[in-house]
Amino acid sequence: MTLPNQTPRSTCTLGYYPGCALHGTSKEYDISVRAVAAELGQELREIEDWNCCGASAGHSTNRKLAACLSLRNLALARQQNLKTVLTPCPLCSKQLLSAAAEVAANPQVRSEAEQTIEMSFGGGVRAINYIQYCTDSLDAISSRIGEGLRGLKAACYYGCLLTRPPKVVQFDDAEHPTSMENVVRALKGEPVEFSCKTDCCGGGFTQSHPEAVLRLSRKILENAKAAGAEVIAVACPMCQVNLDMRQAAIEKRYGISLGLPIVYLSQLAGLALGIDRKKLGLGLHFVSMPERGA
Amino acid sequence: MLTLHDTTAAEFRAAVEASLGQKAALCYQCGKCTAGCPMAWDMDLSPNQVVHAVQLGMREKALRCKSIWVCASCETCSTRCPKDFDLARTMDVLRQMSLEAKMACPEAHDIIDFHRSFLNSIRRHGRTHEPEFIAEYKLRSLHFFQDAWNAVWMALRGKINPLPRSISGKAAIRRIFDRCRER
Amino acid sequence: MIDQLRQRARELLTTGEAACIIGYADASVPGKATPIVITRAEDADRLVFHAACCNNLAAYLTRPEIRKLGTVAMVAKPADVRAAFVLMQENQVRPDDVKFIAVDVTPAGECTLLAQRTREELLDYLVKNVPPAELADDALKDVAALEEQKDGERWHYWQQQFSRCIRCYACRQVCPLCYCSRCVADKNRPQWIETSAHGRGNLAWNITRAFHLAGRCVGCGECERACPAGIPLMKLNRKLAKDVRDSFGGHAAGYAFSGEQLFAGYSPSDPNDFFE
Amino acid sequence: MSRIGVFICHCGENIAATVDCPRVAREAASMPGVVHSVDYEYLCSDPGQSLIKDAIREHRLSGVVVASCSPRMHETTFRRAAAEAGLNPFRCEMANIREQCSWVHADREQATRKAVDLIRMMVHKVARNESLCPIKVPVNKTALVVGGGIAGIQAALDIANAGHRVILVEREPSIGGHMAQLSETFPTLDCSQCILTPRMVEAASHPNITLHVYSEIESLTGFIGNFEVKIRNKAKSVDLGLCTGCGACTLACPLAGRIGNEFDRGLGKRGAVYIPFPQAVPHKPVIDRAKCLRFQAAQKKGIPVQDCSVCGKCADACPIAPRKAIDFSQEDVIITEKVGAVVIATGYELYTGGRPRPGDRYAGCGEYGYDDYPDVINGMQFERLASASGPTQGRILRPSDGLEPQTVVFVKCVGSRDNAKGFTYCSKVCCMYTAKHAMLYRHKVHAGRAIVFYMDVRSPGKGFDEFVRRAIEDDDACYIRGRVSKITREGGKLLVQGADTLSGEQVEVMADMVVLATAMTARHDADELARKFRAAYDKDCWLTEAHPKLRPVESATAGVFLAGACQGPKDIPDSVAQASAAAGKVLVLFSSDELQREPLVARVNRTAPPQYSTCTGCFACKAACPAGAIEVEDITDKAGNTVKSVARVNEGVCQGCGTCVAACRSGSIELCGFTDEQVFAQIDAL
Amino acid sequence: MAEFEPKIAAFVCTWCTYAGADLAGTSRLQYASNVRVIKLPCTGRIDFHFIIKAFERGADAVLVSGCHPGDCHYTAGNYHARRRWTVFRKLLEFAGIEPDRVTFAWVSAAEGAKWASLVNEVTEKARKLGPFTRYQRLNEIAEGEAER
Repeated sequence: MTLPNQTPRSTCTLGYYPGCALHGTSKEYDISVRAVAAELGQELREIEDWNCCGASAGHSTNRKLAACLSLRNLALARQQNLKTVLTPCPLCSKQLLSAAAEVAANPQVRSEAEQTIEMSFGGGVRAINYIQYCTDSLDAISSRIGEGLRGLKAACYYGCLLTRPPKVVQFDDAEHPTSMENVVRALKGEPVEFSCKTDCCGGGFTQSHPEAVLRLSRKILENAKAAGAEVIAVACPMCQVNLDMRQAAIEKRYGISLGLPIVYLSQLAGLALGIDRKKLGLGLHFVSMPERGA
Repeated sequence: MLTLHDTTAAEFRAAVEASLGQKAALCYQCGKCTAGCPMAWDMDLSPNQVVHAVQLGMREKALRCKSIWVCASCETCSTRCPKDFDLARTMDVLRQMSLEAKMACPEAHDIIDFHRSFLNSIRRHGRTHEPEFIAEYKLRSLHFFQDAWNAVWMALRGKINPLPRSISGKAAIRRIFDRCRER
Repeated sequence: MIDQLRQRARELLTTGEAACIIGYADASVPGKATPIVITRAEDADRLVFHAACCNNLAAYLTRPEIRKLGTVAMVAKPADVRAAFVLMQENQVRPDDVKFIAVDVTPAGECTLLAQRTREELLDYLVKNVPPAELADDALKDVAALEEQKDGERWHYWQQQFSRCIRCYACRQVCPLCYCSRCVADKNRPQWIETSAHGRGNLAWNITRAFHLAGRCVGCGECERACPAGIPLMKLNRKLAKDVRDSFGGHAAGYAFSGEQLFAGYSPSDPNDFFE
Repeated sequence: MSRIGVFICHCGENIAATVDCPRVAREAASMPGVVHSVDYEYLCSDPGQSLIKDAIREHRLSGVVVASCSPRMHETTFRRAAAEAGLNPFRCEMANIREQCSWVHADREQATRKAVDLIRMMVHKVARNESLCPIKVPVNKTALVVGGGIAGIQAALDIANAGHRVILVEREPSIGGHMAQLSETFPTLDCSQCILTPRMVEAASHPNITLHVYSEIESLTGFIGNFEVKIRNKAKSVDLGLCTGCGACTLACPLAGRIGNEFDRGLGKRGAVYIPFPQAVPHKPVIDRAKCLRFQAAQKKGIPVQDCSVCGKCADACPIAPRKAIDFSQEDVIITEKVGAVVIATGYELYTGGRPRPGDRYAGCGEYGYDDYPDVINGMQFERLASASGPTQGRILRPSDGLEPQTVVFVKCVGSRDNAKGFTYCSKVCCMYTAKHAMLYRHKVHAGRAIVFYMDVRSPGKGFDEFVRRAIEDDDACYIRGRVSKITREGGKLLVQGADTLSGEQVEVMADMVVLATAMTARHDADELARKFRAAYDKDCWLTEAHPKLRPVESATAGVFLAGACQGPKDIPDSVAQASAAAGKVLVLFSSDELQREPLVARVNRTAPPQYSTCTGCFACKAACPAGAIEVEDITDKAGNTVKSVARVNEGVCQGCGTCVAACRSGSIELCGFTDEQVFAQIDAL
Repeated sequence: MAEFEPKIAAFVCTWCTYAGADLAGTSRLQYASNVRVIKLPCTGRIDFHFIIKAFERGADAVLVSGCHPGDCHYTAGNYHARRRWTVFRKLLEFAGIEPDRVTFAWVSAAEGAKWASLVNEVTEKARKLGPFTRYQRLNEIAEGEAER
């Protein structure tokens, strides 16, 4: 499957929808995304007055509510003339995309939703995830990096919602995605093949069903470790939190030692571009990533 | 015992199909959803059995089961379904029906409490505010000490904003909530 | 110039290269010209050529009485040459049976006798120097203007025009390419086109005439000139010439004397957008 | 004045339910020229047909309109009936008030009115129908069989044994097709090659069969009884006349054993010059120019290969003297043959089980890791492993490390019955060959575990279900009712994530090897091929038969027949049966020296005397005719010199499309059965 | 006043569109009953006079349909037809006949559903346009009111 839009967009201003996580528990994702954009001379314009997409709580208990919450964000983006919106959180971006798809498919649903959100939405706003963003900016990036990641062995972990549901997100191969590997390669890192790259880490169950997180995340961590990964690269705040914050508990529970840093793709890009670790919030992880000899 | 001669079964099935926009009959019970489900180990009904319950209109079974709440919405089932049946979405539909019918599985109260707290936080501020909804969740779920240290750790690193930051459109958000909840 | 023309005609007849010359002579009405066929060299002096010589003489090539005479030479303006070429393409005249005394009128309005004689030379001349008149930009202006209008308005416009048609078929008579020995318009059992000069029949006839000339009309304008009712027939012809050009790789009629006729062939890449 | 009879069929309730047939009959009675009008339960029934025949005689009818089902269904039936009653069959027409009226409209009033209109239009047409007599055309009693698999071989032999010449064209270097790749065959477990190779040899050596291997069809023109086919003999770079098939060249090739062998599905290796498999017929090598060092070098340098000095070891090794059998300069040859009938037996392709290649018609099942893990193989690859003549001499060894797998998982319905990623249809043979595979595996690896994931077991057929039960009961194949979701590699093994829907449990298996029972698919170029033969094909590109029940081996084009899996998934017995059936059809065609064709052909209308023909001789028709049926006729005067040239239709060649008619400006061509008069009449009756 | 029911003439080829229409029947797809099908061997046979005649005889719209390009039973009949229609439809439009009165479509023997929806669509278009009295009453209407 080819990526929707291959044209490098690094010059034009880009809409930006951080979502709640990036404003809180995953602020290092936000920090690093902005840092990289700045380095690439890419203006990110945050959607003014955006609201939460409702996350799993939304679509799990009230699909209409979920759709309307996302539709409001889309409508705002349209008003603020943001045609393409970088949405680093896959859940947020999936919600935006499916809301857009739903109203596009069914005019009646659309008019109802528009009444509910008291705004009209003519469509024409596209949400892209962070891997798409990097892929589109590959030229800009590779032209700027020297030694890059110096062969850092990274297991690229996509999790669920970057590639699923394929009909909605229309990104890469749902079973065997390779786009994040391509980016890591461009950053002069060394992606390692591992079989769990689209498995589920427990997602929204961090708080409400920690047992599930331990069990699911363990398989991913072990699998990546076995594949010889030094770090796991992620592009999803939930994945990061589950694999990072719960890692100690997993080691304790199953009597294994992992010590795998879970870093955002944006942070890797930042490192490759030679941005200072602090500016990338690399200190903000439970399992911190060791400095590699300069 | 399962009785199929009365209409209630058919009505339930029809209701699900209506909000799903797909016919339950699409599923030919191959079990691929179950095979790939990361949460099946914690389910009382396997995913294909949940669909089967819908197909035969077993309302009680479908709405009271734990499975619909344990589902992590990872979309693996829908992605691999050879019949393009959207099971992940079916789970959403069943969850909502289950709540509306007040039939939600007690075993799953943690998950449901979390959803409630989370949404309330949004309803108030337009965005989620961790300390607040986590606190509310802990009150509901009585898991007071879970992650206490992690919370502190995060707070120290400024990952938890002490004060809620409401958006200016929060009134609109509240109206959206009310409109979407009215039946 | 006229002497050269007569000279050429004389030698064609004396050498027997041509059995007759189709040309123009002055008409009884002063300032007008009329077609003439001469078979004797001494009649060559009756030939004239000036601005009033408008008839498309290619029309005579397919007349049985002319055919009988064998090889003919024709005084031919570019349009006449193009018409003759189309006739060759459509197997109506054997290429070797036609000799050309090609003439042209310079932009300045000066009549000239062309040096080109063979059909190859003339084709080359046409391609290089004579763009299709029917496709000239200003000639297409009125077509565009009409295209701009609403369907209803166009319908109204053409009804007013066609309603004047008296079905005298002069347009058909003067057209070098209306050579059918029995025109569909005259076909009964079944009746293709209503013969009475009513709205239906008139519309059917004029559409048929125009479409039968699509991709073939050389834009000489004889039909319109001959029409006693003054129906702007060339507007239809030009419209079709334009559509044909736009749809089929810039095709223009009469710029080839051999090869496939436009509507006897096809290309898999022809326009397909109007199909559902 | 015409005397027309109108007959309205109820078709039981099919028509009568929505169309008021008696009323239609009453209204039809008052139509111009109608002297008799009735409605009846089932007109196609015997009494129904007699009803029509009697009416024709009794009312001296000059035309008949049967209002019932589609003419594509019963036109021949009723025209035959008319003929039996002494009415020219072409004076009988049908109005389709079932498929195009009663079945598609619910409103009784509207449907009835439409039915009346359709009938009125036909009445007007029939009033202008003429008596036509069938055209006789000679039959060329040579058959073309396309495809040298078991179906093609069977058809070729049947026709050849009946004494007719057969041209057998195979695209691969050897005939034999997929059956030659199989190890044993279900349900008897007899050796596939043992039963096939004798037939291959018989076909190749049959005096009536001309064999073209490594050849493809360029084009097919003409019509039933009189086709002309152009065959491209692809350059083999080997002179089959000289070559003795000793194989010295194949050993000499520096690439020997370095190129994946198509016949072994990549599990075995070959050289650039190779004989596809030991039992190949003809047993002669070809050079794979895409791989051959010499050809590649020549191409790079842009020089003719004979001037290239690279390698050439095969030629050196060739013992034939003085001229070597290796012929680098050989080029494709196009040969033209005239044939009377065609049998298409081009077979199928097997979905690999992996991600799609460009141009494929499916999304593919990436989750099964066929492209990623060598020990995930498909059914045909397993056949090669199990085959005594295969890359492992019949021992079951897994591709990655050549070890004997102790646990093998078989996954059924890979690509089949999969709307999302594969094909909607059931591939029909997988249930049986999977059972066979499990059985063979257990016979060869006694301690091994065979685990089969299935959705259903479909085993209708002689001894089929018994066979499956044997695999389960006697050979302990473990059948799990559920699909597999994903296959990943864990260490040296394959982790199969499946489910058992009967218990609702997830199932995990650490397997040494996985065999995917992948879908049978139409050949990737089936649509292109179908167009060459003017045969119809369905959404999955399977060639479609003329009638699903009554004309199962005929294509939409007269004289072109279908055999084997080109028409849909089939097992060997079905393919052979259909091949013989197709051969039978060909023989029926060949049983007479000439055949009658419907006289629905074009006709240049000629008013005597000929020089007054309205045809102007512009020959737009000639250029437009797709069949090349228009000829030039010179009309001469008494002195014998040509007055004019006009068009003439060769009735034998004319296919009756009528393109010439619409191309004729002077309206001088008619199409019998669809004359302007008839069509105008229909329009008048709108 | 009851809704106007247009009369529509359809000229279709036997091999693809007619077969497709049959398929729609065997699949019991329901569609508008306004179309009257005239079966011809091939779209190549369809003379432009058929369309003119149809309008003269009271058709409010005309449908022309046959095999998809490349699928013609006679290999090229539909290509020839397509080339003629390319120009003819423009001529009709130029003469003031609404383009929606004449619809061209490729419908294969397998496209029963397409046929059904096509008929509905053509019928809808014709309904919108209203009766083609403008043409049908040409002979009665004195010039000047030709435009009603």
